[in-house]
Amino acid sequence: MADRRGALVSAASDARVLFGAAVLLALIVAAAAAPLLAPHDPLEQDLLASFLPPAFQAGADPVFPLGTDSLGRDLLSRLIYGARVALTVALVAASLAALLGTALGLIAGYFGGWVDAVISRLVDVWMAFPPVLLSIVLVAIIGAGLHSVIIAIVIIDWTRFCRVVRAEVLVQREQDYVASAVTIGLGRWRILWHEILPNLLPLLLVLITLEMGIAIIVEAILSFVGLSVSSDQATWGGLIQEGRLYIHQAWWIMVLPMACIIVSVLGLNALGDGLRRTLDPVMRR
Amino acid sequence: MLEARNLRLALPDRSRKPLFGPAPMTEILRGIDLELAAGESLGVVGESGSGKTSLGRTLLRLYRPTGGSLRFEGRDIATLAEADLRPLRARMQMIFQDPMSSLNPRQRIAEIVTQPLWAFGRDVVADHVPALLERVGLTPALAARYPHELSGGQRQRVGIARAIALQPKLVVADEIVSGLDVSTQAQILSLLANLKRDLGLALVFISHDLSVVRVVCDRVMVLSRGEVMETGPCERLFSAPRHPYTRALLEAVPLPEVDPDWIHGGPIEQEDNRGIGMQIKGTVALVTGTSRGIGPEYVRELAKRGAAKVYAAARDTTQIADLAAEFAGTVEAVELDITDPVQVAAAAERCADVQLLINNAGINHNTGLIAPTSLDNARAEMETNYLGTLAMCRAFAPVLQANGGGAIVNMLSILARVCLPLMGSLSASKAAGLMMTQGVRAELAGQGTTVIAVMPGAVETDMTRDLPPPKMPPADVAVAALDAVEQGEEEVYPGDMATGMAQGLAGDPKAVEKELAGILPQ
Amino acid sequence: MTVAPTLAVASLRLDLGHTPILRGVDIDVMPGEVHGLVGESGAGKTMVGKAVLGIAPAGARIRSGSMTFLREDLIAMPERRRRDLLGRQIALIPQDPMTGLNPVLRIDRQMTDPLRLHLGLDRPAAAAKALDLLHQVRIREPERVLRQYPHELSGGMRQRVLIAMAFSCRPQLIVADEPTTALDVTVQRQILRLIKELQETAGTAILFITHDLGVVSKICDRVSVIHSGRILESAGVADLFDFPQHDYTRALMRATPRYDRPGDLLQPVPADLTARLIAEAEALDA
Amino acid sequence: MSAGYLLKRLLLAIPTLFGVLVVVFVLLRVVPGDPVTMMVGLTASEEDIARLRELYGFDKPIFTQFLIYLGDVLQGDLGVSITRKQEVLGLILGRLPVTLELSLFAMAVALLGGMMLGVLAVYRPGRGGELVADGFSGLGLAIPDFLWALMFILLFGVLIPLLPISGQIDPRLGFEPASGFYLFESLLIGEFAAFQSVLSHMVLPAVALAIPLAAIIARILKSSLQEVMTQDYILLARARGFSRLRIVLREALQNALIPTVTLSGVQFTFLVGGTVLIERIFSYPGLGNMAIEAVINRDIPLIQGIVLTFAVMFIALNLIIDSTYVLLNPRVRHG
Repeated sequence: MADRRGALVSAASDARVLFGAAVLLALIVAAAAAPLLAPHDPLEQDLLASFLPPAFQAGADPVFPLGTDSLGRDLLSRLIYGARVALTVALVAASLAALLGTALGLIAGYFGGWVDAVISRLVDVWMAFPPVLLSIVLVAIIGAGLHSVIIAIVIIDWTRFCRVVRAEVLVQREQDYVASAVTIGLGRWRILWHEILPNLLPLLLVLITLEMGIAIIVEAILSFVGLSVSSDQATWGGLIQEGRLYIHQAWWIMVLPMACIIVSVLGLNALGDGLRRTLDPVMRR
Repeated sequence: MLEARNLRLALPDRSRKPLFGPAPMTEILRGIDLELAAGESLGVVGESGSGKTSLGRTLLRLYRPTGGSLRFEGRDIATLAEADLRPLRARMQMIFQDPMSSLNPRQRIAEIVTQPLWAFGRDVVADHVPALLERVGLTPALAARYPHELSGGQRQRVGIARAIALQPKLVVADEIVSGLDVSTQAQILSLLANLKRDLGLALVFISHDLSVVRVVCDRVMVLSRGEVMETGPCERLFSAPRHPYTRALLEAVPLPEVDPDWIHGGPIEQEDNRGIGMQIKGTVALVTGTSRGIGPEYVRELAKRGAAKVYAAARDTTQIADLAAEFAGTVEAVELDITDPVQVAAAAERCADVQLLINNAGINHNTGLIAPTSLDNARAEMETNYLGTLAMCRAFAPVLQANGGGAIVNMLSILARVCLPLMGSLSASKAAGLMMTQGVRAELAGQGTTVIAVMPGAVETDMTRDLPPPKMPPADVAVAALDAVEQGEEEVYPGDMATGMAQGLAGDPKAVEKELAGILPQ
Repeated sequence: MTVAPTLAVASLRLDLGHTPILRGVDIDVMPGEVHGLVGESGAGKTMVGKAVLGIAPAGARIRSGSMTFLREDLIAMPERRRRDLLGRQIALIPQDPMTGLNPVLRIDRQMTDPLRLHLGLDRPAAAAKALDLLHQVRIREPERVLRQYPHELSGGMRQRVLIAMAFSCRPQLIVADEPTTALDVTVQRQILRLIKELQETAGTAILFITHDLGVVSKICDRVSVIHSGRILESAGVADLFDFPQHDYTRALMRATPRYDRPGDLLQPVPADLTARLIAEAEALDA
Repeated sequence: MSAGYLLKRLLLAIPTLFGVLVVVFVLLRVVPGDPVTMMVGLTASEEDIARLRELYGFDKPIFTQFLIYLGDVLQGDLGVSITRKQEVLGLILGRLPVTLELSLFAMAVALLGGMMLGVLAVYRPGRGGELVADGFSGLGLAIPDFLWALMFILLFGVLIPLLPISGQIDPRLGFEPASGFYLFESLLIGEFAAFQSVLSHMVLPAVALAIPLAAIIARILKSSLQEVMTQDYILLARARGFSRLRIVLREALQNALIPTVTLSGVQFTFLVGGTVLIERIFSYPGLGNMAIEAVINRDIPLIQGIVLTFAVMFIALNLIIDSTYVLLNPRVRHG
């Protein structure tokens, strides 16, 4: 036990991990407690108070700390509710993509042969599509909405996991500990599950954190194009799209949600990077 | 207990995989016969590529043999399915070469060593782990550690503990000490010997190190390219090897004892056993005395052999204008009187890239010692032939050192070894040159400079016009001298006359002296 | 009259980060001598070689002591002068023939680059010299080998190429860092013989770093035994093997198996001896 | 071996291409519901729908439909755009040069920038060079191209209006290249005013596209260079008295580029894929911009055609990356 705690302590003392964990925690709190945190209803319009600047600028109204948008909706509240959408997409889409991709990657890498050939070819076909265009087309077909966004991300991004996991399994499969597991009579599934998979966990953890960042971006792109959740619901991408129209008169409508995305992705990347360095027992040496 | 007959193994060779279709199979084991009794230990030795590791893995059915039979405890396991093999695996275990790779980095030591027990449904009781660890000389406190926290020797002990956990009958140990230091290696070897004795293990011990095999094994099998070269009891095989390959292998082992002859014995891969001198091609040379005689021939021969640059030195460079023009771009004329210290120093500075110095300049007044003319002729010969050449050696020694050693060629004469009374004073100056050459050679050995004495007989030059034939063409002298440079020889006697006299001097120097004395016209 | 050593290392102390690696190393390599530096892994033997060549890893710091090459101070030497010496006067034969050659460059490029840099040869002259060098290390079909990439050569061939490169500028000193460890015994013997012959012909001094007492006994003239960054014993090769002075040297010999003496039981180096040596070494750090 | 390796890759591209066709077909005809309704919306009459069905062959069995589609594509017939009433192939070929030019320019910027930063980080480790490289690649990896694009619009379009943020060329110039390649052709025929205008319009979208790729290249190149710098042959090169710059550039760089190409190869395709959104943001009249319009207008033949075109571009790009890998790595070359 001492060792595992040691790993966590050393992970926690890594500045990147701390920063990333703080960002993730902030996202979770914002998403979970949105109704409590948000000063206004994100949909409440006040046309008299449209285009109010954030509190630190002249002409601001302290009721709207980060200003308002074109319809006079409170930006802070919209950003907080936007975090809800972003985090949901990030968590669900990344986990599902990881599940699908890892399963296929494990099977392809460990069993090889025609299974591997089929899966690898499937990945090749998938990789031949531009992900952004494909997700836009997919959502256009399935119809806008949170579910569609998640489905589109899973359908597109499982290959990221599949490729990396398959390559890593090929490496691990040749290690002598696998041969040793055969000599003590362990079955193939058991070796895959108990021997190889634990060695992939740090890698998977890193990939999932990175994928969460990607999912946030994809959701923003889809909202930006107007294909994500319904347009009256607050999303970061939707805000950016709206802000772009008023860029000359109210820069904050675009810049603030952009900052939210950038900080979230930076945090998740830092978390993944830090975990990679601290969690791997061999690298930790 | 274990018996293999004509065991064959072929694995796909991915490096030769064609565009389409499967990779061609490479024969790894070509019909191995092997038997092992309970409690016996067999060493398998071979060099890389001999198939020894594949043999170990095939014996444990990690690979499926492509031919032959393999019997374990009387049962043919060569083609047994994995499911049918599983019950047998409890009685045959393996210790791997690299414990870093063979121990799962995600599992604690306790888990690793008890894994075989629960894999075979045995009860794991609380004191199993400490008992196992103590059995292999590890403190039970290590049970909670991960493999990467252990030293190499400790990891290999864990590998051994895991292999003996099920109390197997057969253990295959594959190069288990090859990555370890001598002191750790000795510990692991004694541990293995003890375990083998106490547990009655049959052991297949695979190693490239014959000495290590000798410590552990009763019998030994020598493998090369997938075939058994020789097999026999250790006492016999190590003291009286029958197969030439075994003998070569044994002789190649450097035993820790001083034996100056060992290093020069043994086979040489390449037949071409020429000396290792200096390659003229690409080198920068300086030749003195290039206005006549052998000098121009040196320059031509150097150019012919691809010297990068040749400084042709002469007292009067107008005389070598033609030569410089003939090899424009390669040959550079240098004005140099070797008896003038200022000019010598200037040459060493100007020609700072010289790697090969050929001290060819010399004079010959063709005088005896007592009778004719004055002492001045003798003094002049000494001044040029001895002191001038020495001055060049002194000036250029640091140049050669800076350029990686290089070589000095001093043009002497066979008369350096014996006097021709017609040219007594010349002989004296050349003899002084020879001694000087030997001294310089000794002093410059440390900086890697080769110093060569060239001692031809009579050469067809204007200096020797008074001498009777036979006289050799000057070009031959240059060829012989440069051959010597390239072959790293230190003394060379170009021409039949010089060779003959050198042989005579080696046999009966007095007779040679008498013969030459007889040439003097009475 | 005394001859000056080609390489003189005196009281060299070196830290890697805050860990002492060398704790006062003294080695004199005389001209034309093969000087063995023998020790187990972690003893610091490779670091001595790297320090001499000035290629110690980042974080290595020389705390005190001196290193001189032909009376020139290697530590205080300006970078330009050091680079000028390296490769020309001092060369390295690395341990692993598989990683010692650049995998993406043909052999001729790898051999001719230093010749052109240090000897100022032009391209054809350097190529000719490279060809000759391959001849000297007895490589068959050197013309073909020059056009090949490292992965097309066997381990023994690669080590021959590396040896040819080390001797190419006729250096005064070669640091050979376990040059035969990765090779099969029969190939090892040929390579050792090759090194010895070239060394004898050229009169080069060699610092021969190895863990193998057998190899030391065959190729070295003098031997220094290193443990925990200290030289425990330094002697002529015959003296060392006939009359080992230090307990550790004796223990090392008793721990080395030999096929011709099955009767001698292997004796591991006693744990208390190792502990004592480490304690002594650490006492020096204070 | 090298020709064989590439040939094998080329042949493997055929099943991939076939798979792409299947996916493109299935995507837009099978899932979910009725493509015709999707195209014309819910307001169309029953007769209209039936007529369209017949026109597009949607009344035939699905397998037959696929065969017809396959046959058409192989003959270069990608159908007719519903909204623009023009041949899809012609529409695509008209826009393709614009996107190609933008992508190539962005790749060049990314390669140059990424490699310079990677080398700088290793040439001057632990000093300014490494810090700059690390900081850049950290930001470049976290911020996607479309956010860079929006920032550039804010910065260079609104706050400091230095560069144009919309379109491809100043329309007042009236420059219409015959080849469709604005940048190349204007340079070639010496229309420097046009060239300057095209270049200034291209800078912002190209840099936005290039930053993530440059960041990846810089990071991978740095770590592979660091790895290579610990190898024995580098020690040997140092022991031969080579200067550090020479060692990094002549001994280490090519070795480090091998993993860099392998690991960053897929990012080149991401860059090309990124043009879809970037062109939209900068109103750049390329293929990607047309793709989003097609999606918004539900112009199915046009969507199919564009997706197919991108897929072919990706496959071709992967082949080019493979050949670079072969060029860099003698092991594959001589295997």
